[in-house]
Amino acid sequence: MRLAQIGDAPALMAEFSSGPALLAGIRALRDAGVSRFDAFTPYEVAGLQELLGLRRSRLTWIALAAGLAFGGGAYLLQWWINVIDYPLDIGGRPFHSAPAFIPITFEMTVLFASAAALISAIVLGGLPRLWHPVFEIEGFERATVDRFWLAVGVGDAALDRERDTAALVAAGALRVEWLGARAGGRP
Amino acid sequence: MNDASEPPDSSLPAPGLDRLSRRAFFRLAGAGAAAAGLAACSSRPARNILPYASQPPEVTPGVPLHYATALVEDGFATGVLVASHQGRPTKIEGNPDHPASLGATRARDQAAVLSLYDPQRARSITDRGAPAAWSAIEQLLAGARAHGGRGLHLVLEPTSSPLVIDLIERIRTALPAARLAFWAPFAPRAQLAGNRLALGRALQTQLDLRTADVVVALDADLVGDHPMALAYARQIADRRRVVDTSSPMSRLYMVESGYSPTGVIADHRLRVRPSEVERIARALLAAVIAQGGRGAPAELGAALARPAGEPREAALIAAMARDLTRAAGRCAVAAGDRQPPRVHAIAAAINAALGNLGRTVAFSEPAVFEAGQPSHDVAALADLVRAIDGGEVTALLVLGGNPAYAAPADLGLAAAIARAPASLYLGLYDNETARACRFVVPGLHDLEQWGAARGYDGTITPIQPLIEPLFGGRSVAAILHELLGDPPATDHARTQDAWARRLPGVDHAAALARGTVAGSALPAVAAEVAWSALAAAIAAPPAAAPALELAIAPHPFLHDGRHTNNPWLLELPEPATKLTWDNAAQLSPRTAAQLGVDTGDLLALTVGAAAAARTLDVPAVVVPGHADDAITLHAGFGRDGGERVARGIGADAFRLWTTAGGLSPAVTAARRAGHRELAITQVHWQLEDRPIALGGTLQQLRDDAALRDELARHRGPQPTLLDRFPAGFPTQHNQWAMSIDLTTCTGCSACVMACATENNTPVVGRGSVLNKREMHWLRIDRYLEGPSDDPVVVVQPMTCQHCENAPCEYVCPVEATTHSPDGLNEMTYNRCIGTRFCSNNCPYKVRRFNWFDYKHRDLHVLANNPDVTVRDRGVMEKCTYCVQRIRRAEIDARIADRPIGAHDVVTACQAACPAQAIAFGSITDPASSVSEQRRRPHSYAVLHDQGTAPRTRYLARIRNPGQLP
Amino acid sequence: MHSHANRLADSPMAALFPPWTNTATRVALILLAAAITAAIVTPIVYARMPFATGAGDPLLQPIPFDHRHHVRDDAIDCLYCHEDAERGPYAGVPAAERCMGCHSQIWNDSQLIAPLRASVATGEPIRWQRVHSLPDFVYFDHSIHVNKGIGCVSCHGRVDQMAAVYQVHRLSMSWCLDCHRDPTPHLRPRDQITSMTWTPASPAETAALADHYRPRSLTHCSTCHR
Amino acid sequence: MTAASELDELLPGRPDDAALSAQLLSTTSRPLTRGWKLAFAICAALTVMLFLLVALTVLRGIGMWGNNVPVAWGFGIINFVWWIGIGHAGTFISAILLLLEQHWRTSINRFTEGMTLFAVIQAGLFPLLHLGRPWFAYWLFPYPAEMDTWPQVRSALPWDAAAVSTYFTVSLMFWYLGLVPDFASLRDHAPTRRRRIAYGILALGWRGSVQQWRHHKVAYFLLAGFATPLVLSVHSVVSLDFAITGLPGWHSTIFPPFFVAGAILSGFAMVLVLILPARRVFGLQNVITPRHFDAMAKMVLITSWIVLYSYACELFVGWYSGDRYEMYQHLVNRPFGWYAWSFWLMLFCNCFVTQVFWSRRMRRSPIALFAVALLVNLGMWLERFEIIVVSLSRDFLPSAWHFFSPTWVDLGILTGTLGFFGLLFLGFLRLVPFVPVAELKQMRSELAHAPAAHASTPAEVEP
Repeated sequence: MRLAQIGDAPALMAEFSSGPALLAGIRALRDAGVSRFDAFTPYEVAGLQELLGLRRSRLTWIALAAGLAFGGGAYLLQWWINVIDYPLDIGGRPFHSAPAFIPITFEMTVLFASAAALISAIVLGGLPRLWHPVFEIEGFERATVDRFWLAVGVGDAALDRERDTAALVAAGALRVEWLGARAGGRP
Repeated sequence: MNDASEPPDSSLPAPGLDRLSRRAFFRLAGAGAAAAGLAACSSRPARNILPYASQPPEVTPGVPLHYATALVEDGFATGVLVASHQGRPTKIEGNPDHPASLGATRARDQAAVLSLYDPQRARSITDRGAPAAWSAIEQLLAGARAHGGRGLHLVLEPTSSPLVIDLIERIRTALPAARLAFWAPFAPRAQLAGNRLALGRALQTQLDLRTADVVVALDADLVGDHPMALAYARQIADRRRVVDTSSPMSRLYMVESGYSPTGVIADHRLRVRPSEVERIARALLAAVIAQGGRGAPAELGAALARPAGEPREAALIAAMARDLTRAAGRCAVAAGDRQPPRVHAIAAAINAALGNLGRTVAFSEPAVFEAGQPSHDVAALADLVRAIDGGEVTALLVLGGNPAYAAPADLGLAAAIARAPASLYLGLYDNETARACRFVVPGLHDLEQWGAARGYDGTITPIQPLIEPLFGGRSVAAILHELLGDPPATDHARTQDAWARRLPGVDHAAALARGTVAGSALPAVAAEVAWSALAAAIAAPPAAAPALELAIAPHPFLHDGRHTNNPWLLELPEPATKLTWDNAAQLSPRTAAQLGVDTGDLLALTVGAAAAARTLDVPAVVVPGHADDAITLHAGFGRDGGERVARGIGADAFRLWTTAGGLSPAVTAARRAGHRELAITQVHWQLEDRPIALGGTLQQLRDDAALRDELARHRGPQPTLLDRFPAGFPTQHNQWAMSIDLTTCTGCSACVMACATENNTPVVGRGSVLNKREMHWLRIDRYLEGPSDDPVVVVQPMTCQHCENAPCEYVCPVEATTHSPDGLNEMTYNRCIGTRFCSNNCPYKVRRFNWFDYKHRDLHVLANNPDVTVRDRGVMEKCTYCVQRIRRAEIDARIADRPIGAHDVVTACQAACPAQAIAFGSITDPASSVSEQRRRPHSYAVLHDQGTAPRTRYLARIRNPGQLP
Repeated sequence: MHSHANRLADSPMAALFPPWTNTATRVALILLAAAITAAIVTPIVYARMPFATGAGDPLLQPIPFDHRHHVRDDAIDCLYCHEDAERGPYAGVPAAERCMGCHSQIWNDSQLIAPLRASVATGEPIRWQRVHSLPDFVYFDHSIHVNKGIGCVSCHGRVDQMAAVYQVHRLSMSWCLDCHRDPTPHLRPRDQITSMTWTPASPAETAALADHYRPRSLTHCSTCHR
Repeated sequence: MTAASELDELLPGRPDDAALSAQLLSTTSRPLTRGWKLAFAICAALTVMLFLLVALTVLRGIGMWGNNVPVAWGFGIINFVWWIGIGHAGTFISAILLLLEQHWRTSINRFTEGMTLFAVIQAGLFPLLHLGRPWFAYWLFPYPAEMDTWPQVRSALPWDAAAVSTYFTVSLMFWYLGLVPDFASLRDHAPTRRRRIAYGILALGWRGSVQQWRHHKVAYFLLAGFATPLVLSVHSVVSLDFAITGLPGWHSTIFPPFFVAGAILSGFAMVLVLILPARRVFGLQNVITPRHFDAMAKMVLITSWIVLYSYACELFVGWYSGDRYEMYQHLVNRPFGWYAWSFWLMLFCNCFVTQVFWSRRMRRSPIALFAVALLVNLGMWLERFEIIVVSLSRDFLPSAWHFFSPTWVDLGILTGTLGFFGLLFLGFLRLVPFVPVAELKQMRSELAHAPAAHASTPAEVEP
């Protein structure tokens, strides 16, 4: 079972009224052999990521790397300025005044780790992308309020449109829509 | 609510010098390459280079030349050296060869350059305010010349110039009917009259304090307000410098009412009202005679003897007499000019009785022409008024001075002058006298004219111009020549001619180069006290003191008001009160309590009674240590002329000066509704038991290990995490340091003014001073110790201490303040963004911030030192140890391939100090005076416990009080 | 408008943004990033460019004085005219009288030197355009540099090849510091100060010069700022 | 407390997703009330005044303020520290309470984050404005200058610049990240097309996909994790502006925790001052409940005790140090000096008034909360006055002591920042859903589906 993102391949879109209903829909199709899903929910649905077998985001490591790189860079810059480039006698303090270099090092670590986290969250989430095929589905706008949409079988050879539509309805879908391939443009 | 948001004082000169006159000035000044010199003053780069058309051989652009000349006040010359940047005088230093300077200057001497460039000086000849031509003056003078000078009256300032005297004598001969009066309100008159009482002749007292072990000053501010103050300050300081625990030290007694600089350094100070000084003097004479005074008739002593007064007073008089008698021949008693002639006579008698005459005290003919004669008296002015009212005056020439303002008010001189049919005023300003006169001719500043004058000791001092007259003014001599109908000639030619006639055999050029005529001091006159005449003169006991008396005193900086338009001097804190931009009635805490006033509350002072009563509203200022039941009020304020800076500030003390009451009249004071916020720069006067201004007595320094240990603690090693000099203290560079001697410092503030002139320190105005925004890099702190009504004062020059571990440096976020390898705490103005963090972290609070654009405006910019950056608004500044002088000396030494000499770097404050209380040099040179002073037992660092390792150290204030019997 | 809080507005049928907006967004973001970078980098670069430092810009002088002619052809030493360079802070521009020393004899009737004759006659200075203008707040002293072995050419360039003098170097603080941090390579013998072509014959000669002058690395602030 | 009862306290009536969205998103599109317009007009006028006074200060010089030497820092730095402190509650609530899984934070976190941002904007004005030459403020940042000069990083001011700008940036990013899903809601449901486009751009194309929520959640927690040391560090760094000096009254190792506690105290007080009227005006009694007030009042009480403890420590250490300058500062100058009134008023506001929150009734009384919160804000301003002005007015050399008094420009700028802050806040209330809709819905969903609660909440059975 894996996550598949809509974009290039056709998919079945099913509308559910709650998170648990959505999870039930996935379980029903999984039994039918469909393995590729995506979901669009107004808030995070507990258990969804686990059900789709997603591991923890690697965003943490990106943030860590950025924080260390820029924090270390900040310290090195301070050292280079004060020891190498233009050493000046400042109140009799040592050129390499390590304790005084720490606050900026810390702040730069946090700043760039945070920026990396934000940018990664946006980019890894496939954003910015103002238009997306799912926005063409009538009623999709409730995905940001109280409806939970499931996309089934994106690029999945096992997808059987009629069978799976029936299965989704049986699992509690309020509505099932066919989302054509991207080549079709706006349906 | 704070009104600090007021802009810099609007009374300061505003921009507005028109283009034409600025250009005219440059042409006149011959400052062809001025652009190069001025480049440093502007934040905008100069666009043009203007080379000389013909470069004077002595000029190297950027390198100032020094010329010797003199500044004259009340007829007495102080020799100075003036630095000129390509024809632009910028800085005044004392002339070491001149006996009245010895290299030092007074605060007001330093400020003279700003007066020179005062844009509010009189600029053109006027006739009742309307522009007039010189021909009108020629006509007036030609008319005055007729009939042998009948109806012609002249009022001059006292003069000692041989050249002017020559002219006066010619006038006396050619125009015998002309009447002359000489007037300066604070010219010394009582001393001459007193000596006439004691010696039979109006002689001038010449003190030589170099050998005086004991000095008693009877209301005589020897180191502050005296034509010879600079020399006396040096002489007294030389006898009081503590080098080690075995150093001898003279003893100084001061009897006075206000708290003068002499009172500050005195070992014993007796505060009495001015009128009581005579009582003290009489008792002292009696005691000296009783202890075996030479030549003095014992019966005189018996006649003066009186029941002992208040115990402390009696004890002090006994101690003075004891010390004086022990040091007979090596002591001196001096009386101040505010005292009546009888006190001067008594002082002369005491000196005679102690055998001081010919040793520490000598007499000479007066240096000033006709001093002590009737032409110098108030009566001469009264005669003039009578003559005007009698219609006898056809032409009145007032040449210099400002008698319409600075004379007894009941004379009605201003109104009388205005009634004179034809009158001419020659002076620097459109002042009160100018406004009373019909014609006004712009006068010449001392730095603009040729001439000569005598110092107080009589030394002839040539005067030469540093610059062409800025506003086409004329000298007194030029007017007198015109009056005599002399053919036209330049001032220079006339000066040389008169010099050759009056001083034959004295080379003018050589005198100009040296600044003095060697050996021209007036010789001592043999004089003896005529005891019987003296006894008769002082037979009557002094009149009973009034309930409250007033002392109208010359202002320490403005003198009689002649400098009141100089904003530098107005903003210089008056030493006793730290008051700026105002005068106020100084009174003791007890008298203030009795009158129900505190500092700033308004008092109505009334002199005279009934119809003749004169009242003046003036704010009170409480001065601990002032005599009770007495008020001191400085003259020079309440000006009503055309000087825009001076106008309308303070109260005119001269309005309480009557011919009957004199300068120390009985007065009544009453609290008035109202309060004036006084711009006083110090609000807290106690040390709060902090190790800042340390001190003790000579006896303690010798015998008291506790004091020596305490002082040693304040200079010893401090625990620190900082490895300041890992490779040992640097010895290859100079390491600059300063040492300031609190024992000899009088608080006269000459150093403050010298610093301001050298370093382009701006003036901020009264409003900004009220909000503690004054800009002086160097200030004189004043601390009071002991009882609040009679405290001992310690003054402490406080400026950047150039800490080795400077707290200001590490908090600057932009490296605007850093440390140089030679130990300077550098301030890079152009890097400063104005966080003011450095000021907050400076324990000495010596940093100054440009809250507004305080730069000099208008012509005043010409007083700027081109070697020092003029700071913009929004930047911090502070003492640099005169880094421009250090770097100049460094460059000169490096070029000459020699080490910097011990006297190559002299800071501006150091140069100005008459007491030589400031030493500066490198501590890597063990022989330098600063190194030597740091080894003395009473050297210490202020706030040593803060670990700042200041480079400036102080020598503790050591006093030498005697046992009181 | 919604007056009731518990109803949401309906969405129109089609998607709010057409597909091209995705590309447009990316382009806009790239442009934004480029603009921010440019805003920071441009002034940093600009400050070093000749039109900011004034380098390379010959100014129109009141007299078209040609240094090539005077220095190269006539072999007049720099210090003949700029004599104050040895003893004062300013090298100085010669007084008109100095120029007239020669020009009263040669080219004395040229129209080109009419301003010179006027200056001598009236005493009014010639208004030369300042070419070498150091940054504000700097106190530069020619005498110490000249006396300690820094040649004219080091700062002023090959004046002998200039028809009209222009500024060669940036004359900025970092440029000064380049030399102040390590003056030794710029030293020359005292008698070669005004030479436009002198170069050290060997490293040993430079070492000997360093030994002679003992130059100091002066980078603290009050060296130049007071 | 069970999840269900907590939910009932935090979200009485348990409105469903659609109702919540409709209610909370509607704050951006309701007609403008007269009260709001009036408040906005006043704030706009004050903002105009602020910028006029700023222009005056820049044109004429910093002397327009009352500062002098010795009191070289005055209202500018007081206001800076005060506003920065106010900002702290926002990050504290949104980040630290998030990490501590305090559900009550959800309804108010965006509100307080907004407050943080706008307070930091006010604060950020002052380090710039108080400079003598603000146009050179960029010298505080390292760039390859033609002068070869660099910032001097031993000073606390570059630390400040780094800390405050980092704090602002991270707060802004955190705030924005949380807003993206709600912007998407508004893109889909705002009443006009123009607004939808605007919100749509801000939403970046958010569609709530699994991948987006996955990274969003991690990033959100990461930012919360980063913001936590940050919120502690910012006021610590601000306190170092004082603590690294040698000035009696500043030179103190207690400053960082003392400042952080004070900051949180003033921040919570400001949240209360703002949220009480906002809740009433926008009818949010069901999402911002007495339970929230109770928690915030307890925070005020706790931090007020920490602050009192810090004051006591300062006094004690001042005495215990044996240092004559410290002793004078703490035992003489502050309690009995020229500005003794400010010391006692500060103690009253920050430490004594807050004791009413021992009472549960008081903790839940909007009037009591509002009154105490106002006094605490005054008291915290006075605390900074005490530290900055009172310490500087009398330091080492008695000769240099001098008073400080503000000018009308000082007072005008302080008032102006209140207006500017209000302006930004009023705009924020209109333009952005100030209760986080998606988060609240998720909280509701999680609490409702929590195992213990599940059986007893039939309401949660889907229709």
